[in-house]
Amino acid sequence: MSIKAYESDTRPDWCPGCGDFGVLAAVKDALAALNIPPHNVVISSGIGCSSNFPGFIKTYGFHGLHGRPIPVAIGIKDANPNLTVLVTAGDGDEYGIGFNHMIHAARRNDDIKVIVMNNEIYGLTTGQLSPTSRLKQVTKTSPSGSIIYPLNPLAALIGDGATFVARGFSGQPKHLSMLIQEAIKHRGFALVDVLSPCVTWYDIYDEVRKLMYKLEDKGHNPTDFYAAMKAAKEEEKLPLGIFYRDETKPSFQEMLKEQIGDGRWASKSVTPLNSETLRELEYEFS
Amino acid sequence: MSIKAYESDTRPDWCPGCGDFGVLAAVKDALAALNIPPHNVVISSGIGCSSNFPGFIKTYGFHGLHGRPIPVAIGIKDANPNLTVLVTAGDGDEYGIGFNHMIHAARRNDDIKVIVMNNEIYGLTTGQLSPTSRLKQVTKTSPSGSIIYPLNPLAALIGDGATFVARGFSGQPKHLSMLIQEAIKHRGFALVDVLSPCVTWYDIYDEVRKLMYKLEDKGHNPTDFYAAMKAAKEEEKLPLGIFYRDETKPSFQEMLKEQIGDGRWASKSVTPLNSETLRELEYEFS
Amino acid sequence: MQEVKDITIRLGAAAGDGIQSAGEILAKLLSRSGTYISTFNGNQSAIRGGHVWFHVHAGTHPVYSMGYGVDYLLPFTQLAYDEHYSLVNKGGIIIYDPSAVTARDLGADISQIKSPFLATALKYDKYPIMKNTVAVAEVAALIGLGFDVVEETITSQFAKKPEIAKKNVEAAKEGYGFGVQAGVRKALKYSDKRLPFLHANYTFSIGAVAAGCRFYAAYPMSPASPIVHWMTAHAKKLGITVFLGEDEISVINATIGAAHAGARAMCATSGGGFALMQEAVGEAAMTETPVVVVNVMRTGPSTGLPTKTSQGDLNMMLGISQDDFPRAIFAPRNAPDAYDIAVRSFDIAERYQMPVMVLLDFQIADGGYMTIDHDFEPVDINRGKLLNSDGTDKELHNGTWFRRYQLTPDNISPRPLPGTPNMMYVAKTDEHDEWGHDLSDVLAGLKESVLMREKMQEKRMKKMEQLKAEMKAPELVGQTRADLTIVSWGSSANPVREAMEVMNSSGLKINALEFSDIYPLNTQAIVPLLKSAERLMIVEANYTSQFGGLLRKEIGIDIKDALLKYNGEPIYPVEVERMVRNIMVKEVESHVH
Amino acid sequence: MQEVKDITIRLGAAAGDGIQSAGEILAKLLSRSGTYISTFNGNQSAIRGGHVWFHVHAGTHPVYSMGYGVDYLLPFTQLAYDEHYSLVNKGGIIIYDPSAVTARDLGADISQIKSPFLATALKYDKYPIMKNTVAVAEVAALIGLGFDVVEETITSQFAKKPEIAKKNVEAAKEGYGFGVQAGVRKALKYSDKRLPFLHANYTFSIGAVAAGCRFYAAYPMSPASPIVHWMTAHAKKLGITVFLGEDEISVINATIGAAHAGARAMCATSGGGFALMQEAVGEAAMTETPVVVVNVMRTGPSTGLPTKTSQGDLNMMLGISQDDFPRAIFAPRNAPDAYDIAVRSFDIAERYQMPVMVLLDFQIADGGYMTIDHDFEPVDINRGKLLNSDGTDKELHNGTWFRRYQLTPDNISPRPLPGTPNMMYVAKTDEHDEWGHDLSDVLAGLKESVLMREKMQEKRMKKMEQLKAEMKAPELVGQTRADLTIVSWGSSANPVREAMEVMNSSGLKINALEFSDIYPLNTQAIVPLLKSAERLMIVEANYTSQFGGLLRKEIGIDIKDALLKYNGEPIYPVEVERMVRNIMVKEVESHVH
Ligand SMILES: Cc1ncc(C[n+]2csc(CCOP(=O)(O)OP(=O)(O)O)c2C)c(N)n1
Ligand SMILES: Cc1ncc(C[n+]2csc(CCOP(=O)(O)OP(=O)(O)O)c2C)c(N)n1
Ligand code: SF4
Ligand code: SF4
Ligand SMILES: [Mg+2]
Ligand SMILES: [Mg+2]
Repeated sequence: MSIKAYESDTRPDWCPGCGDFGVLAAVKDALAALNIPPHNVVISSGIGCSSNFPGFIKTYGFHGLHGRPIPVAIGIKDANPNLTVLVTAGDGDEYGIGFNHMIHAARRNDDIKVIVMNNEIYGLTTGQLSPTSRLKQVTKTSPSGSIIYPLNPLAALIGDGATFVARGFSGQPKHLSMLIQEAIKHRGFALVDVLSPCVTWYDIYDEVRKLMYKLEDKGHNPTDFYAAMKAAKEEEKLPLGIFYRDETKPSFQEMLKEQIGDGRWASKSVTPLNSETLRELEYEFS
Repeated sequence: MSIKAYESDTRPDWCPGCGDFGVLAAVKDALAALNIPPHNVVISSGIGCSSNFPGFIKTYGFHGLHGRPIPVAIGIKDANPNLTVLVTAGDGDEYGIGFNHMIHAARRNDDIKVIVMNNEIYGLTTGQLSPTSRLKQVTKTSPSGSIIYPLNPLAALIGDGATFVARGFSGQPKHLSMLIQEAIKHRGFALVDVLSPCVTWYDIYDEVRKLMYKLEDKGHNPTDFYAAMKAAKEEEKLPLGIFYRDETKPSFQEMLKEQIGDGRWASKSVTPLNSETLRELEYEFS
Repeated sequence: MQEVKDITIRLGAAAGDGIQSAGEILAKLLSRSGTYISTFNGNQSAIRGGHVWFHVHAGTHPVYSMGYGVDYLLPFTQLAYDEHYSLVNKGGIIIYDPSAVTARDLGADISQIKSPFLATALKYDKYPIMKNTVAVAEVAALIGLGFDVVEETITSQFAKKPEIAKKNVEAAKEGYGFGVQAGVRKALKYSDKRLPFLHANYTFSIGAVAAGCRFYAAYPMSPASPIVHWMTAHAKKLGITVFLGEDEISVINATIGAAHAGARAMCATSGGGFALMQEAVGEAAMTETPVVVVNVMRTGPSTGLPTKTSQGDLNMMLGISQDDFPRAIFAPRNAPDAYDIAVRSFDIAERYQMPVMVLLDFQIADGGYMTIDHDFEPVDINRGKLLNSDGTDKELHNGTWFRRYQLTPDNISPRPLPGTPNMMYVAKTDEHDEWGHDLSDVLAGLKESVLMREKMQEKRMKKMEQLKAEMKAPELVGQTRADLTIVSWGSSANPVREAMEVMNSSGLKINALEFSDIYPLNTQAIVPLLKSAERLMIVEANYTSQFGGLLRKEIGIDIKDALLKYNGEPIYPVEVERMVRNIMVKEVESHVH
Repeated sequence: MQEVKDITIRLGAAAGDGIQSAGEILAKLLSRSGTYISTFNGNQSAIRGGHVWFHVHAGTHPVYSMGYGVDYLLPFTQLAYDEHYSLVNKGGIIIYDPSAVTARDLGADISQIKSPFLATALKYDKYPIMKNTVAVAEVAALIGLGFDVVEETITSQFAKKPEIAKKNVEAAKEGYGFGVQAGVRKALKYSDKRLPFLHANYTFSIGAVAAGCRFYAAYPMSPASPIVHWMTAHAKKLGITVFLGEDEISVINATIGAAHAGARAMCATSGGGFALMQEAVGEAAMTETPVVVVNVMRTGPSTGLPTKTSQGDLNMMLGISQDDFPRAIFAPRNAPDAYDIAVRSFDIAERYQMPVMVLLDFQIADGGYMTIDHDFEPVDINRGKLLNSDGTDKELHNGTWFRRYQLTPDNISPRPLPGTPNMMYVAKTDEHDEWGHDLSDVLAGLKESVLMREKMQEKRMKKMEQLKAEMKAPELVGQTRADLTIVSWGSSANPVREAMEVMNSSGLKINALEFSDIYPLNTQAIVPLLKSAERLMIVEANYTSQFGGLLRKEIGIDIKDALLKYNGEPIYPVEVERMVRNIMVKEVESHVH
């Protein structure tokens, strides 16, 4: 599939230099590489600069509420598991207001792929503290420096039992595309945290460039839980790559299929009941 | 302080044998041991059998909404840090609908102590799947066995950066009292997960008794993050005790005090502004 | 023996004593004997202890509500005796076990029969639970049922545990004997017709699945939980996907996601959970995603009385979420009604591409069964402007996007499903143009965008005008011309109907307007009905007369005489009657002076 | 030069071009010259690009709204020119840089001045941003301001960066020169009085802190974010505790917690965030915890148009959460009003122990400054029945618990704070008795509990009756007797007032009723005002006339002539005038025929 197949008529409204451009490129690249036709992809997003993602790429999309793209994505996937369902949203959206949905989607191992454009700030609302903002960071809501410790979403998710946790950088779209491809191929829930700097309110490009390294270059074993945790907790340097991966656990949708039977997906079976079944159901109580 | 000081006139409405009785005894014991006068304690709870806790003990209380006792507790503590603020609630309340509040309270290191009566079921609503219910567990909402993996709240919280994580058992109220005392003495956020069996919908007394052991008996070092994580991930046996403890991080309220100054707590400074300050504020924009 | 047209039976005990299943056995006995029933479950938000009761009203004709008073009272505890004896009708009977209950002197009008329930039960089992069986069997005898139906019902009840079935049958035999000894009192005419009985949570569930709903999402909340129990119990057989969310927000968003992907999708909760869903109801309206959301009301505000009944959430449904958007609201009156409304809800949601809200309440949903006297019919499914194949219509494509929000004469746009080639679109909660481009963004405030926003808001809101015309007028029950017309909506229709029948048979001329289609109101059809009424009265279960307020606002009619009950207990026919007689007397008085 | 009573200036450019701060400098210039201003910010939900504009209306008398048309237009981009030129008044001026904008032929009534903003700016800096300074200085000259105030304002604006200040002053000098060359056109009478200007988010914040509020909780949401920015900016100085929650649910629950602990506590959000808060508003009402919750409205439904204005959330506030409970709703008309209402809100919340809801909107809050022409006065704080010492009153103790929910003649109960010895109580969202014992539990449904529930619901709801009497009637603006009375609420009062003044000065007889106390309506005071009006018209910014609906419902008055604007743009006085003239003509016509 060519990247052109995903070309939208809408120019992203992101600030020039915004990290999210790199993520857009990487997602297109990944979908093309995996040969997934645009009409079989649904991208669910929340509200934020990053959440404007659907519409900038020609696939199906649901640009919903702040913090709620994950349950929307699960509903889509449950109803029609033939679709590739991505979530693209910001750190505020996914690690703040919507983090509980991620925690529970991860533990259910719902087969959706969550790409978080983590800029450590609320971009669209003009630069307030986000859950990943740092101690002492000066923002519009922390004019004398933040007194709130940041969340470590990767460590929390790994602890929670997520089966695929990775981190990329928008400045490295090829590497990011590889991570997204692996996420899509993964059996179940995947989080790809992407350092995607906000050039307007909190530019961390230089810092990321200085501190980053690739886990795969250091012989990291992503099936090793404790190695993954160690990488997630690393503070001096910034590891990129697949932190953790567990392909042994069936996804929720695999288990669902076993329960209701293949092909009986909710989107395919909008059919009336016959009188016999109706009578049976009615007379259960009698 | 005598335990009698906390005696309520209201008999708990829990089923005979419910684990929550043990938790009630342990909380009273802990408060008495620490000599905290009843009127300096506020207990915030949600909705559930376990959340009926306030009222069964003579302290101040706020019996609020399902899943929201943590933010209520934070508001109380922020407004008046002289109070000892506890949260007592169930696994549904705290690990399900309200888990995001816990994650974020833990990362802020808010100085509240959360005691979760974890019975791996929704008790009050008559026995449905909870976030800690097990794969294959048969409940009212999983009549053919659950196909949802359970949450590991301890591992998630430790990963998230919580500074105190412990687990007790309602059948061991003395040990539990010790854990609660340590939680109260801790500098900041503390989670005490309590295995508190529901004899009506999902009785795990025997299992807990069979599998439990005390971390302190095995030389566990609660300042060792990875040891804590290992204990939290243990599946064969059921460790009880303090999994993780970090006394180096100031609590949010300590930092708040530095920011606004001691004594200027919101509950103590319900005072008008004088005309000079008012004029200043008004003329900032001119 | 006195043959009557209806009887009422009430059981009372502590939670955990099995009173509900005893009540259900009683309901079954009667249903298997060709009578119509309506039941009520007076339970508490506690798992054990306290005091709970179960009420059965049975009749030879359809019964809708609690009936009048209590004909047979079975108090298993002293508290049950003390709480309920005063409701016993003249000629009524109290059957009690003196080992648990001390009776009062209630005069000659009420018989009090002593029966050793406990001692009898303990003869067959070491646990006392079978005392219920003994008592129920005794009542069966007293109301003139044969032992065969008792035996059959008990045997089928414990079909999986024949040992226990056998013990129960034996205990029942003794209890039945006590009844025979005392002699049959008030009895109905029985037959061998077997009528099913369900509550509105179940009939709504069956209706939903009948209409093609195979996606259900829920977070448990009384009194809506029976829906998720029903759905999960039937998931395998009927192929229902059940999403058990971490909270109500995820529940409704997953429902919206499933609907977006093409499922007929629904979720249910009670008021507090619904409060959390509101933002997403606006999302559904804005993205024009068809979902059905059920709110099974209980007594509030806030946590309130989780196991008690109320009709207090109408204002919430009318005011859901920010700014104006289209929605439909229904309030089935009872279990049979709920099936039909479930079916209509899914069609309306898809045909109008908007959220449909349904208000049930404890009284008719979790709290009370009612006989269904007809077989549910298979239904036709109308999915409106849903497109199933990929479009080739040029007008609907701009090369990239499908014209999902096309402005059309009927204000409804074509809707493709994800997965269909060449029909891509993005559903938007931001204001958008026909192609789903944001108007909030770099286009916001530009003249053309302002105009387009106007059109989009009009498109959405004008769907309401069309819908209005197909919303049903209230059902007029009783004679066409009456001295008093009683307005009710949803569950309050039931006690009104029963009271009306009794009053009319005593010579009054009363009829009733029962609303189940709540919003938008079909003004054109309603105004003549209300305006032509001689005199109006309204009955609802809330403090402020919320439906009365809606009528004032939408129709300009102010119904001053209102029976408003807000203590959590069901509305009794006798309360309706009392209020009516009160009004009528005043009427007469004012005519006299 | 023409001396006028008011002038309007509009700047237009792309987001990120600094148009908002240019506009603010202009507003400062005028405010420091003794004139009254009212501004509007036409921005977008995008950080850079697109099109944004800033409008300043200045007058020698108080101005409330956008004024009429545009006297001076500064389009920095072609799009800005194309979007706004048609609004320029006869005799108006467009000043533009031909390197960016190509002008059209607009006839002789409009002057178009070419000025090299960009080239001039680039003389002093490598970035083009100073073109704003050049342009603003040119306008200053054109409206007859002295250069001294320009210099002073620019210098103070860049006080922390003297280098930049200097460059800007120099660039300004050139721009000012262009203006002088073109000659002063329309000008106001200026003085050296310096008037502050603020928007309602700020005045409400100041009012809150003035009234003792030191706890603020928020999750950012446009257009409510300026409140959290103000609070955090002043946290150190004023000792404000700010809770930055993970979502709106935590925000309101922490607010309730803080209030429970004794703080005067508040939170704010916009519609979508408020939708999430609803369950907890019911919690506050049920636990009788005094909180102030602000909803700064924007255009919906759902995400809608985040930077555009609307009054579409009234129905939501009226219907919040499940079942009936007491609440007060206010809608300040503008920035000065918001200070007073903030102060009243906290007193009412505490005196009635209930949630107070405040509706602001983009137009008056984030979107527009207004001159405040009086100093804010220090206030008295009335905390109602708050107890500060430990009680000894036996009636209030049962040995264990304090009688927190005591039934009293005025329906308000004594409230102690946690930390006080011997006053322990548990705040309850379950229905409860006077001591805070659950009625939902093992007591539910017992006769006494049913009665107590009834009393508790009555106690809560009856607080509304008392409150009603102290809610203010709408302010009657203009003459007492008029041919037409225009009803408005909250921000819609402003364009109405301006239009009314203009129309009355042209001979019409119009007055206005401006509502800021919305719910409960003080019916007794309002009915005579509305009933005595010759003819009524209503103006509001939503599709369904939500306030009109409230008046129909509560007062039974149906205002048929409604100016309803729902495209996100502010209501302009000229639109009010157009509608009025339309009505009046019809009136006359119907008198003739
Ligand atoms: C319920 C709700 N609360 C708040 C908002 C306001 N809001 C919009 S975007 C946003 C944060 C965006 O931050 P993030 O998710 O990190 O995205 P970014 O803009 O940084 O890409 C907020 C708070 C909203 N739209 N809805
Ligand atoms: C918003 C909301 N959703 C759902 C409920 C219904 N509800 C009450 S308690 C409960 C679960 C209780 O489970 P848990 O917290 O584990 O407490 P337990 O009863 O087991 O002690 C639920 C779902 C509610 N009260 N409010
Ligand atoms: S504000 Fe930041 S996150 Fe938003 S588009 Fe601009 S650079 Fe990107
Ligand atoms: S139902 Fe379970 S959790 Fe609830 S009181 Fe009974 S034993 Fe305890
Ligand atoms: Mg961000
Ligand atoms: Mg539980």
